[in-house]
Amino acid sequence: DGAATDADRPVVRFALDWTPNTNHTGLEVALAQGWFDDAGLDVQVLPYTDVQPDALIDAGAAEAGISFHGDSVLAQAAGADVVAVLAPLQHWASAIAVRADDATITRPRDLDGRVYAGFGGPAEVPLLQAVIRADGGRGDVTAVTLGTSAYAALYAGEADVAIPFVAWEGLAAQRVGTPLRYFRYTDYGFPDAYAVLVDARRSWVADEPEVAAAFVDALRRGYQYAADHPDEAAELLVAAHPDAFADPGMVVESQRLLAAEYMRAADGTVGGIETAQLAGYGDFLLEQGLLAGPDGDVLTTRPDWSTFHVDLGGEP
Amino acid sequence: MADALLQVRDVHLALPAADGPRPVLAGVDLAVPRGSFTCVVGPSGCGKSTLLGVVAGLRRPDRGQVLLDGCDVTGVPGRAAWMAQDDLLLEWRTVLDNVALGLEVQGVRRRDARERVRDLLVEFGLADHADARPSELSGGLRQRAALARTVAQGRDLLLLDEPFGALDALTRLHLQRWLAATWAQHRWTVVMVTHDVREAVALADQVVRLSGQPARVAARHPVDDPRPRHPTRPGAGARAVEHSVLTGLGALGVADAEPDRARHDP
Amino acid sequence: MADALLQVRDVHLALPAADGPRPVLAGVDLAVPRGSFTCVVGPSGCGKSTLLGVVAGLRRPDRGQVLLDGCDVTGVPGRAAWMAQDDLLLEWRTVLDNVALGLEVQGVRRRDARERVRDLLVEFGLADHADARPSELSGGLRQRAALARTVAQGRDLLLLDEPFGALDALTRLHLQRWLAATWAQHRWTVVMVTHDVREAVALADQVVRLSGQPARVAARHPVDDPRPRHPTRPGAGARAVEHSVLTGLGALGVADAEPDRARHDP
Amino acid sequence: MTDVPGRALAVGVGGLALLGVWQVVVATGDVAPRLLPSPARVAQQAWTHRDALATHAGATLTVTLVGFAVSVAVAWALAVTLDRLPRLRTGVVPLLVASQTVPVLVVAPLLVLWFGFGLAPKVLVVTLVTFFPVALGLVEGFAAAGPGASALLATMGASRWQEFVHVRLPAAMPRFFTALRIGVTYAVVGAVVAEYAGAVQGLGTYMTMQRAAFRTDLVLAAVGACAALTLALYALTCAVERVVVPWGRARRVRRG
Amino acid sequence: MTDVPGRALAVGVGGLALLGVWQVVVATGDVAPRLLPSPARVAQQAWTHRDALATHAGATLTVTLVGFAVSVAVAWALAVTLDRLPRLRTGVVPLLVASQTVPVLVVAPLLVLWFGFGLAPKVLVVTLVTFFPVALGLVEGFAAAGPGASALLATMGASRWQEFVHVRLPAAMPRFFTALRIGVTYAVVGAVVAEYAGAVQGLGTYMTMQRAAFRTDLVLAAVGACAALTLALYALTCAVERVVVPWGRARRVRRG
Ligand SMILES: Nc1ncnc2c1ncn2[C@@H]1O[C@H](COP(=O)(O)OP(=O)(O)OP(=O)(O)O)[C@@H](O)[C@H]1O
Ligand SMILES: Nc1ncnc2c1ncn2[C@@H]1O[C@H](COP(=O)(O)OP(=O)(O)OP(=O)(O)O)[C@@H](O)[C@H]1O
Ligand SMILES: Cc1ncc(C[n+]2csc(CCO)c2C)c(N)n1
Ligand SMILES: [Mg+2]
Ligand SMILES: [Mg+2]
Repeated sequence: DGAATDADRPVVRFALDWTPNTNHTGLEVALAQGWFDDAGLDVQVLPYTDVQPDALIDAGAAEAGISFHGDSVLAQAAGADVVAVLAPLQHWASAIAVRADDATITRPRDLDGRVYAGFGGPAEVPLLQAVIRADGGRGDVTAVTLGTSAYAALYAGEADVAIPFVAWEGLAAQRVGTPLRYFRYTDYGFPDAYAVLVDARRSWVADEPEVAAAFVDALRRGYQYAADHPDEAAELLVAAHPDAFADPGMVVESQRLLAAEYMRAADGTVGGIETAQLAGYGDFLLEQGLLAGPDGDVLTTRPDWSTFHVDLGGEP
Repeated sequence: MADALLQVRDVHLALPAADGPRPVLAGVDLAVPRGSFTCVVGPSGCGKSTLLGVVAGLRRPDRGQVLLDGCDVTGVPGRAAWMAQDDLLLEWRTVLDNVALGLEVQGVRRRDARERVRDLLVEFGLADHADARPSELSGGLRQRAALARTVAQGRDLLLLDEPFGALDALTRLHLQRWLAATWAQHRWTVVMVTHDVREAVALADQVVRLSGQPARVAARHPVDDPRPRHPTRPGAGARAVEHSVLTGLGALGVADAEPDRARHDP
Repeated sequence: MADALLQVRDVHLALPAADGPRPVLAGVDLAVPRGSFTCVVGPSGCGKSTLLGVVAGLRRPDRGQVLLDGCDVTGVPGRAAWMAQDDLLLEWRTVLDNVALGLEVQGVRRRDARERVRDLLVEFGLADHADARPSELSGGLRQRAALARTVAQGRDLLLLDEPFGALDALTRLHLQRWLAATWAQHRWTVVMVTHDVREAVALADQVVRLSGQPARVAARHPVDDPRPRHPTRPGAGARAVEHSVLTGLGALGVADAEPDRARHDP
Repeated sequence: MTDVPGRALAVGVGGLALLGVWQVVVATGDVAPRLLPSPARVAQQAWTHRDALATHAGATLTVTLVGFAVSVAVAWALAVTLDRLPRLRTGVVPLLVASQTVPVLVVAPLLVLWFGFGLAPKVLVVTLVTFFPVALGLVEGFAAAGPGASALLATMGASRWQEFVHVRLPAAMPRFFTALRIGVTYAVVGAVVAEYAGAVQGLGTYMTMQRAAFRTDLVLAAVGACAALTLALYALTCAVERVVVPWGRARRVRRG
Repeated sequence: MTDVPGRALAVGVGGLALLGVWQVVVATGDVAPRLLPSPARVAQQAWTHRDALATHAGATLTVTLVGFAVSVAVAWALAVTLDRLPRLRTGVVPLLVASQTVPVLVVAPLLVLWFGFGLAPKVLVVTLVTFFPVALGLVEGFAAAGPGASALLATMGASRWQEFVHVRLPAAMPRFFTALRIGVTYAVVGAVVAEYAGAVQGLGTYMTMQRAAFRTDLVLAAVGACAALTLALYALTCAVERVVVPWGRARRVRRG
């Protein structure tokens, strides 16, 4: 592996959204398998911080990172120098969740007057309200901005509802004996969406298309492997972070769940982004008046969603 | 001495110094009759202030006792009004409030306490400075304020550490006379440290001379001149005592020697 | 007076008080010949220390001038060694280091400065306390340390504010003599505030008496007695001056009056 | 007192100079406004969103004031207790120090989990952040009273309480106010941290939300609101000090 | 000096009492260990993960020390400048206060954006958090030197620099050390906050990871490590003070 020691290899800094979890498996696989090295890239994974990956990429502190459907659209509308390049999860993998042992909340409209534990994102409450209203409720929830302790607040009973990843927090809750009850957006009139996206700096993609393409290709292969070989991929993830997981068994189970239900598009492919699906949730945000342009004014005209992602080629 | 109000018995005390504890008082005995006026003299740094602190109950001696009215009050303050050598005026109180402090501590309401000390301020030449902060006073004014605060407490026993050291001749005379007269009127008991031997013999019933380092009582001189006395024109008895105290201190010997060859021998 | 080293011309100064600025100096004139010894006396609180501060350049008068060697040095400190009435010992320095401070400021290396002041400590009876902190000193020891620090600066002009006020008779005598002898030897010019008139006439070439509030020069008394003098046995000239100064201060009048009816009139 | 306008002027000039530099840097350099908007833009946006800012600032102010009041009360109780029980002091002060080392950032979320989203956990955070400097200032202030004044009071037959009231208390005032100034500065920061950990309203929450929306200008507007709050409280302590500690800046002249 | 063992004993007893109460509460009450594990469990887990804890604590210590050193240097430079230019002081101090009101929590991420993941942003955060109390303590300490001593030095013909060295500097020492103690306490917290915002290693990073993994016991173990670090640094400043300010606690006896 002569290329691996070459100091002149282009550096790709990659920003994370959260502590290690199965949304990152493809990245860890590509790292562990040496696929980035093979592509002549020096991929440096930045530690998880309080800063959103999109902000880091936009500021030039990273070339690429993990983002979410809503966050990516919001950032791009605001003029951030980012663009979506890969969709590790092809379906909506987060859901509105309450404690399963809370018999007073059995459907979204029961959430009226309740406390939502969230992250302060602009789309969270409108999304929640839309679901409640679709179920015939009024949609008056109290939003508490909690960040990383949102789920703990739900478990502790301080909050009534949160938005976890079904295959991560949901599974963890189940395995410690406090299972959750979910309300899926798609059951209340929403189109499907990409739960997780990989964003890259738009100017970087433009300036160094070969490097960007090589990177995205290797990363997609990682996610492909994770979808094809969940057990092995989960092991690689655990091996990469020996201290991080109290329950390695859960990592395997989570990866299996992702591989089975979330990672593949309808045609079985991994990683691709379709403008139509990107536009679905994007239009919801636009209609809610949640998208602001670079000058801070609310967007009123529909953006060209096809410019919000680039397909850098590579084998699907 | 059975009727002595205050008795100091064989008091020993060492104070910390750079090279370990240094004995300052080494067996001091003292008897102060009720209603008497005692002056303490001695070389600078010999332990006069320290002794006064022991009598005031502020310092517990290493050995020995302080008896007041026959009761052991060693190390127990609060029985006597004490005036420190440095004035200890509280910077956060005006002159008036500093003087009224003792009464306030005794539970007198602030307004009443102020009212009651106003006359004293006039007497002490402090009326113009009643609302001044201590930092705005001259040295002599500070000392007068401290003395006024001490007598304002209305105690029977006064312990005064060089109360007139910073005063000019006139103010000093005036306050000496005021003290002598008030003492006589109230039958206070006064123990006063001074370095002015003439002042001592003019005011005291007995002058106690301490010897230097460590301090012991070197001599006791009764002064029997009739009162009222003239501080600037001492009587025959006072002159004799003044002479023997000065001789004891070594001050006359030096004064008589050849000026330029004189040497201080502590 | 053309050859006066120091001239104070028509100095006026008001200081802030609770009820607005209060005039303290009101047209003070003073001439101090080179190599002479001047003593300043006056009622407590009249403005002696304030005047010394003006001379030292620490306070700028509202009006008037201070001339040194013919140069205007009004409000410019650093020409004279000044000893404050409160000793201003620096708590963070030992006695030795306090005394050596002036030399250090003049650029002498710390070790050398210490070496050079050791003899002075012995002379001032401070040798035993060289390593003590000021907080561990008696009042008299503090005063001696402050005086030693002032003379250790080796200046030609000394401004001393009651340098012997806290000293016992013997130490006081000793240091008065030491000062008189050293002054004569070095031809220092000394301006000294004191409230002891006998001390003033024993040491001074001229005694300047200030009147009270606001202060003016009320009288100037040359003292022509030959030197060396005996502080405790003043000559005829000195006795005459002492009498007239005391009379001027009002102290003799009070002393002669009926003791119990005497009142202080400022 | 007379120099209050002069002082205000100096502050104004200093502040404007800083803002000027910032405006010029943003205008000339090519800094993306998403990263660093110009002060003019921040001001303009702050004005547009003044209602939201005022609401959130009000919530933060409430938390700050209640929390700091509790904090000062706790600090006093503690400092007085420690002053009277010097034995306890040697044992407790290090524990207080240790209590400060617990990062609020870690504790704040736990407090929210234990006490919910009401005022309680936020007040607790503000108290935790600020009681220590205030208590330490008081403890050291009490100790700063010279032994002489205490001895004097003892000879007057003063009770420990009287000695405290007449000597230790006034002697502690200058340091107390220094500590109060440090404390009040951290109180606002503490409130914001508490809101970060979980709150419905407040400048901390507002910042989180605007950060997530890529509205750096509004984040900075909220930072400005924080600064204004703190400065106001700081000025208040200075004013109170001038009333309570008149001897501190008494008609002072150079001595001699 | 002789009471150092007694003091250590007092601290030990106090600390143990606190831990005892905690253990009993956890043992008797039904607190979920995810919310509040027992101290015994925390200790045991800390021992198991001692290598990881030591590595992270080492990283935090480095940030703390470098940051605090910079902070103290900045505080000195600033305080000395302000002391010599009183005009400047009235204008600048409020700006410093304002600088403190900018929540680090908000700024730390921005610093990461601007300076990346190296030492620089963390050192900056620690400096920002701690220079203010230290500088304020120094400024007020310099001002605490009485006018008399300065006047004395003036008559000695001392330069402003000499006056500073011989009077204002030593007079400021007691307050400086009080401020240093407050500062060093916040330095560790600052380092942890900085690591929260973005770091490869350090107790803050460790806490984030363990919190996300619901390992409250290890979070608390890291908090314990923080506390130990801070106490050690606090004790160090006390020791230094004893050497530098010998007159502060000179052979003191009650006066009279
Ligand atoms: N810092 C100050 N602020 C306001 N007034 C002051 C200040 N210092 C002194 N004074 C006032 O000025 C007057 C003169 O004071 P000064 O110290 O010069 O007197 P003095 O003649 O030296 O008295 P003493 O013999 O008592 O030392 C006094 O009335 C005093 O109260
Ligand atoms: N706090 C202290 N710590 C250590 N030593 C002290 C302390 N106070 C006084 N001393 C020492 O004890 C001795 C006696 O001091 P004291 O103040 O009693 O003397 P004094 O007779 O009052 O002298 P003076 O006439 O100068 O006031 C001195 O040598 C002094 O240095
Ligand atoms: C594993 C994992 N869990 C939670 C979050 C937090 N989070 C941030 S945005 C978002 C979706 C809703 O916008 C969620 C759940 C995360 N990043 N990764
Ligand atoms: Mg004495
Ligand atoms: Mg004077």
